[in-house]
Amino acid sequence: MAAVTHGRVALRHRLAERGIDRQLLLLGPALLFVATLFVYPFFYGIGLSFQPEQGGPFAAYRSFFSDAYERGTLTTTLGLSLPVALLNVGASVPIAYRMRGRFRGKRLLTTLLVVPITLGTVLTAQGLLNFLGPTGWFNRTLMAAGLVDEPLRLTHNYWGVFFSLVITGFPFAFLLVLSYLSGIDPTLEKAAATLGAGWAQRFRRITLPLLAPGLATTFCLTFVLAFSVFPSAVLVGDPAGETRVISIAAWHAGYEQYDYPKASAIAVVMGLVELAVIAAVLGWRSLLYTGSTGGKG
Amino acid sequence: MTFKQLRLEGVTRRFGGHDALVDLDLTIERGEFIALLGPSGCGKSTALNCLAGLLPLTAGRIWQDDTRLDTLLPEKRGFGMVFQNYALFPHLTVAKNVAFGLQMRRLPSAEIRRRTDEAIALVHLEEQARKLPGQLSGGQQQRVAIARAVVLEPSLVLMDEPLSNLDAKLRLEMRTEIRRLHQALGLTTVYVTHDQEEALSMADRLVVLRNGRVQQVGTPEQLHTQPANRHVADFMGFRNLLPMTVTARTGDEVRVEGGGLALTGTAVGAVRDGDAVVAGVRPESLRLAEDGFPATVEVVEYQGREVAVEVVTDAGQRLHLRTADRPAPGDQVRLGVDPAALLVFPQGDA
Amino acid sequence: MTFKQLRLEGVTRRFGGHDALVDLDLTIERGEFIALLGPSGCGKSTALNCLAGLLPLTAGRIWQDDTRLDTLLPEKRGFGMVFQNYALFPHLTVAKNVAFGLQMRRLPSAEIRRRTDEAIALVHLEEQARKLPGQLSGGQQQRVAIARAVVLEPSLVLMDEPLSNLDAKLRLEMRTEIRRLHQALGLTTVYVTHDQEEALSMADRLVVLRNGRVQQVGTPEQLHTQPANRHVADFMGFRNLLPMTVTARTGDEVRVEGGGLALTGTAVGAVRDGDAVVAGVRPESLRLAEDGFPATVEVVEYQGREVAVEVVTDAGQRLHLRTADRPAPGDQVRLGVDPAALLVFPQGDA
Amino acid sequence: MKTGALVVWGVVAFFFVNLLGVVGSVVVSSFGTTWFDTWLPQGATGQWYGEAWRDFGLLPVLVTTLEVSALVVGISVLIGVPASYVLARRAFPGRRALYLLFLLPILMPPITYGIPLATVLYKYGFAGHLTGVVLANLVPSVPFVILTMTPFIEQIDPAIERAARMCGAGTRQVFVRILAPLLVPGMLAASILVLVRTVGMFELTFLTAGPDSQTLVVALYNSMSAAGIRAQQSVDAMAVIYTGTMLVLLVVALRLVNPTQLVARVKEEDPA
Amino acid sequence: PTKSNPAATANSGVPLGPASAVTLNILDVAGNLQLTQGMIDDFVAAHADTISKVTYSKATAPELAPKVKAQQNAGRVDIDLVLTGVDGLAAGVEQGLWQQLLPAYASRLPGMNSYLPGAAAMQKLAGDFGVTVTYYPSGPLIEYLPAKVPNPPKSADELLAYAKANPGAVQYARPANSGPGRTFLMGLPYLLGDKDPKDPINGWEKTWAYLTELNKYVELYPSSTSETMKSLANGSAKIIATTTGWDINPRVLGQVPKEAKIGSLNGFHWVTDAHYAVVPKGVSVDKQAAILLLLQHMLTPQQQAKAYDKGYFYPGPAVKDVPLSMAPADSQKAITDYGRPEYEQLIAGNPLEVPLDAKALVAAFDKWDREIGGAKVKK
Ligand SMILES: Nc1ncnc2c1ncn2[C@@H]1O[C@H](COP(=O)(O)OP(=O)(O)OP(=O)(O)O)[C@@H](O)[C@H]1O
Ligand SMILES: Nc1ncnc2c1ncn2[C@@H]1O[C@H](COP(=O)(O)OP(=O)(O)OP(=O)(O)O)[C@@H](O)[C@H]1O
Ligand SMILES: [Mg+2]
Ligand SMILES: [Mg+2]
Repeated sequence: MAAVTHGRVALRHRLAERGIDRQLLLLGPALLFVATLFVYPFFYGIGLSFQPEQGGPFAAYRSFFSDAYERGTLTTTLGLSLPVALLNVGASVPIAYRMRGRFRGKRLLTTLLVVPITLGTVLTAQGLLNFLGPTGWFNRTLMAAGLVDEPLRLTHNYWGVFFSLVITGFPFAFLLVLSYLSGIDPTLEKAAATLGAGWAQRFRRITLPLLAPGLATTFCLTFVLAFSVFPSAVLVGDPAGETRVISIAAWHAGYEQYDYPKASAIAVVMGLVELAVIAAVLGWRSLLYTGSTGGKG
Repeated sequence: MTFKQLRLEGVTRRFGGHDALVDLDLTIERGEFIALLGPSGCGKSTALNCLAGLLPLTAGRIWQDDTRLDTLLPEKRGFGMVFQNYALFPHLTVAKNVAFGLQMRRLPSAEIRRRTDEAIALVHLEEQARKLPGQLSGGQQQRVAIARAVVLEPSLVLMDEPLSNLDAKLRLEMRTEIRRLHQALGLTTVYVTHDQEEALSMADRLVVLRNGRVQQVGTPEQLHTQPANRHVADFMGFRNLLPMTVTARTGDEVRVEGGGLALTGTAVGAVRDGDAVVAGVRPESLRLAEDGFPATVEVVEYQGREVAVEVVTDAGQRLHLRTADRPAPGDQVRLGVDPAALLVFPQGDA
Repeated sequence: MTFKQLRLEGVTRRFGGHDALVDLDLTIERGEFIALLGPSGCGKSTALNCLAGLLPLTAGRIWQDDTRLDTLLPEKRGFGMVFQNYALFPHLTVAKNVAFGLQMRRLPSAEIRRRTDEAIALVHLEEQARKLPGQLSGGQQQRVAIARAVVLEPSLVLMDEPLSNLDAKLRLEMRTEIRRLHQALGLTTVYVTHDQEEALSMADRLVVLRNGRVQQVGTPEQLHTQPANRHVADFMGFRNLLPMTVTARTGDEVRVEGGGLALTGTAVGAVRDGDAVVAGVRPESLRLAEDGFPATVEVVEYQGREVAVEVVTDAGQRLHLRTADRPAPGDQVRLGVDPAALLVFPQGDA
Repeated sequence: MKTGALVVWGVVAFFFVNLLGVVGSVVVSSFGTTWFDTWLPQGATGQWYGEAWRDFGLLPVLVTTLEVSALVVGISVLIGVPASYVLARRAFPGRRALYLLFLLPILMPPITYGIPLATVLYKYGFAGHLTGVVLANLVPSVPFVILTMTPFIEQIDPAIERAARMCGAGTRQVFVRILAPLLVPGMLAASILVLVRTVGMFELTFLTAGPDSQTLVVALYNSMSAAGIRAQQSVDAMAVIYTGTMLVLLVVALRLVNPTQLVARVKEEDPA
Repeated sequence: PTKSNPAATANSGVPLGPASAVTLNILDVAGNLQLTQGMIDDFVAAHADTISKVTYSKATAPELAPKVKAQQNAGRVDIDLVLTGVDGLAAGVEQGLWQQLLPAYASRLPGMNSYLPGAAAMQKLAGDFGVTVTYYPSGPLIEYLPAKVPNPPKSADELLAYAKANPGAVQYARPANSGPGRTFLMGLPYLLGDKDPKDPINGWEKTWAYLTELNKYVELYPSSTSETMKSLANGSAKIIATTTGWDINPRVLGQVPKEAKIGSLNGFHWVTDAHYAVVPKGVSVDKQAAILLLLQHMLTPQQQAKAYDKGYFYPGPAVKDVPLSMAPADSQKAITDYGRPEYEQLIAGNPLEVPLDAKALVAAFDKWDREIGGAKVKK
């Protein structure tokens, strides 16, 4: 009997050495969930993309890539989502950094900065159309102030979509960055200060590296949100031209032409491009220190 | 960068309603080695943090010669600090942690390398130089913190219990190194320690704090032999503190009685006939003496060359002594004490 | 819950290529107080963590009587632990930190309250009971960690340098308390400390580690008087370790020469005529003696009752001694040593 | 340093002014009668709200929205946090592949998997009512929680967990008593974001909702882009209702989990 | 439920009435309920034994097919009746989602015999799957404010000339997102005399040339008709494309000043539009029976009169002999106040054309997006 227990124990031991033990069961629910509700439908969708009505398994992909108008949606989308994600994350960092300490009104300010999250695409779109439109308050103010003669065109083009993505994406990024930042032990910055590091150096050399994993995640999520922009690209953009993003192409294929294989193919391309960007970011992240930042220890 | 004098005037720091440091006045001359000493929670770290600029003062000023320091940002003061909890940068290797301050000064990289290597060698961490702090033992982390602070050769070094996690041997060695650096580089050092022996052996002057208030400032010898009050005495190793009553005073010599004992000691401060007092004596000043008072050995603790003995007098008073003899529990002994080694303090002083 | 014996068999832990703990064999009897001792980074914390189940073993087994322990989850072992870096729960007040373990055992809340209050009183933190760890001084945090572990009265208590941040007085007091608890509750304790005095005075048995390997296991007295090799000696306070050569051996008595000195000592281990050896003597065993060899005083360090003196022999050998006399730097002195106090170790042992 | 602060606060102020303009113009419009080429509408009225309320039968829709979002947030946190714990703390073979798998539902537009997912849910009788909507919305939400929470968990010193285990706390208790409170800011952020995404998730909700389980966003999208002529103001009113609901949810969330209890507070005591 | 009366079962399997009262889920993807909800409610009120309860939901046309498809794949259809325009109908036909209702049940829908000619043509377009419930001639029309455009263009060439003279003043919404936009697009081949007005790819040479030219002077193509209406109202556009419904209803709602005028271009053909009722496959026969009864009811003149609404689908009824006077009072008032007498004559005096079929329309959108809307980027 002892020998038997021995063998069992040893196996458990060996597995534990490689990082496999009962704690991995915690992954169970999430895995089960994704496996049952996502994997099958997803592979079904992928499979569909290889089954166009004619032209062999890759026809849907070929037709996407051989058509400059469709292919162009990729650059259009990247041209929109990369700057937006960079701006959202980039702007969140200094603001969140300023908001670490305790000061009066911090709670209010945080809430205010987070509130735009609740606006939703529709209100944002309506608001942008109203506010930035040719006779909206913004242009009225500019004209009344004599800054411009003609109303600026800020809607139904790139900028309209850009602003809407900033309004919906910034609070999102800010909320995450602020929370990640709060997990870093302020003593580390103090230590850096006694070593002669000014705030810029402290930020660059201490805070930023410790924040980087969080920033990478935040960037990925904001990027994904911006990359899959759809309603605002239609509502405040120029859906046939400047802001014909890839999801419009997918929508067009799926819901107007009822060509599901092509829609799936476009969606798969979309996912792959996102994946490439994210892989780059996460790859960079994995080079960084990840671990306790002393904050909660 | 260097200065002649650092003056703390009424430095005070409150946390909420709690006075962590009250009205600290202290002048530190350039080149001095000052030790801050006191029981846990008495405000030592608070004082260091105030000096470093990491905690804003609730009241008071700090002057560096004629410039006011307490309004200056910590990074502008040019001090070095060893934090009690190390505060190592978790994402940088040992070598990079140590090099950090030098890089901030934009020194040439060859010099950075050289000085970093030296500092790492100083604390015997050559083998760990490429590890991250999370991969070090407690004592190794503490040594990184020391190296990180001294590598800068700052005009003032603040050290908060820098040796608390080191073994006796390394501790002795590091003590010597720290003193040596202090002297060789002409540094000024403020050193927090809970270890009176360390304080006595390293510092030029000691500052004893209690409940945020200074109790006594003086040289090691002054503190050791003339503690200003019973609290300092208590802290400086007068482990036997007996409540007694003065029966006679002649000059500094007083006769005290209480707990079935009648002893002769030396008065410290205003002690008058009939006063309730506290008489203090170190364990090592209590001798086994044929002509002394009787007591029974209760506990004997091995401490190497000597043993620590706990005895109870016939009246139930518990006393501690150290001796090279080896009494056994249950033995009847007789104890004596030199009048010079028995200090008599007024009871109620703060 | 309780056990008769805890057996470590070949317990080994590697980090990457680094051997933090190699082949530790140790049997701990119920009720014993074991101290782990050794230089910084030698594997003490690693050993404790392995015992607690917080680090998986690379090799080896741990048995509790007849059940295998090393595959059991830490929370199932029912041990208590004081962490070297405290690891307090930052979001819970002192009282709640201490009560946590009791709550995990689902004790009635009145009992939890009572025991928590007791434990807090034990470490003198009544006033800080409602504070969060971030609002405590270093020593206060350490005391919370102690209270949190002992309140559980676990069958085995693991303590990793639990007193390192406390002042001498409190430290003494806590030592006594810990011993008292150990005895009163019949606990078994494994205690890591860097302080040999602490180890000697508290433990029933000491385990000396070096580079992850056990050097010696024994009672305090054994370790103090008969260190097994030069490393243990070095660590146990034989501060003067002199490379010498054996010129004669008679029984255990050996005659050694080197560095201009010729001395008589006691051999430890295989020492033969002509061998290069290391002769060790404690600072307190070197005496000022008229018939001794001559040396010049270099440094005198005040240490209270005694002074620590550094001298140089005429041949340039540096020696440390402690004495109640007060020589001044520059003085010429003569030193002697008892043959029994001079231990002679083979040079090259691990 | 000073100029840096000024620039940052300046940018923030500029953002707020324009944001106020954006939101304000919708709110003003939703209470306005006709509004042509002027600063403000010609008159004020509440009629659009009444109409929107009646046309879409908003009360049940709001109730459904609340139920769906509460369920989705709750379940995805419950499922997601333990999973992210394992991903953050443990190194085991296949960890990266798993991470990728959890990324996919966020990356892939619902168009790839929406229809088959709805089919599956209909087949087993989940779709067509609340369950289906909740399940469908969990598909992107659970991974979302996992991704946001992983860095938070990495930040926490593992020694604290070990200490809890030494006190006899099992995995569940470590989670509930130690990790959860420390992760509050992260969970709060993740929950808010999941909430926002769920309330705003149109496709999956629509595909799996039955007539009684429509959420607000479905109604809103219809009013916005379904065929038919609607007054601009009535869309604005709907949008304001939508935002108002979200705002209430947000404020409730911020109240329930008071971020000022956070640990970091203690150390933040004094801005350096 | 077992069929209580097998004798009553008509030749093709659907009983004449449900065995017991059913509840219906109606999905509207065309904005049709605004016109017909009154009719349905009326029927339910009167025939609670046939339909006990109706739930309405609304969606956009493109999402219709996926949803129905998902339900049918799973074998659980819970949408019983769909009200849709040409686009949704066609999408379902192509994917075989709809139950074939005609000619089997034509006899049960006598109202279909009295369709207006235009409605009849639209019904033909629908094939055998949908039943036309409302109809209007639509456009293309242009709309302007007389104060700003004293001399509106009268022909396609004049419109182009006007656009040239006033860059940015002419606006139509992106056809894929807008009824008036697509009506304008589909109307152009008739106005310009293109080779094959039903073949946008090969037969619309003149149309594409015209649009390309016009494109030079169009500043933007909003993505909803409402936006063009707003532009008209606030003066940032002077002439926009519209239809009868989009002319009357927005003015009733106060979106566009009441004084706005419409104009037509010489020689235009109406491109008509209609809404259909369709039944997804998989709906139980009992429900189908109820739906047929409901449709029968909806096609009576009394009920059709409700389709006048507030001019949203002006005129609206699909069957003959439904004068405005039969409409509900508020509807009559709105049309009297905001309607235009000239419509009657315009409708009578211009030919009616059915719109492009779904495939061709999508092709036209695609081409428009690529060559007209998308061309803006390169400028
Ligand atoms: N996670 C780790 N990765 C790599 N090396 C480690 C890790 N943890 C510990 N070590 C190494 O293992 C050795 C033993 O560490 P341990 O913490 O047991 O030392 P210790 O005896 O407790 O020392 P101290 O008295 O300084 O606390 C050290 O050299 C340390 O650098
Ligand atoms: N942030 C804080 N909030 C409230 N009280 C505090 C805070 N920081 C320190 N204190 C209190 O101030 C007093 C002094 O703390 P300090 O850290 O200076 O003690 P210390 O002398 O360094 O003690 P130790 O030797 O234990 O480190 C302590 O009683 C502590 O509880
Ligand atoms: Mg301290
Ligand atoms: Mg250790």
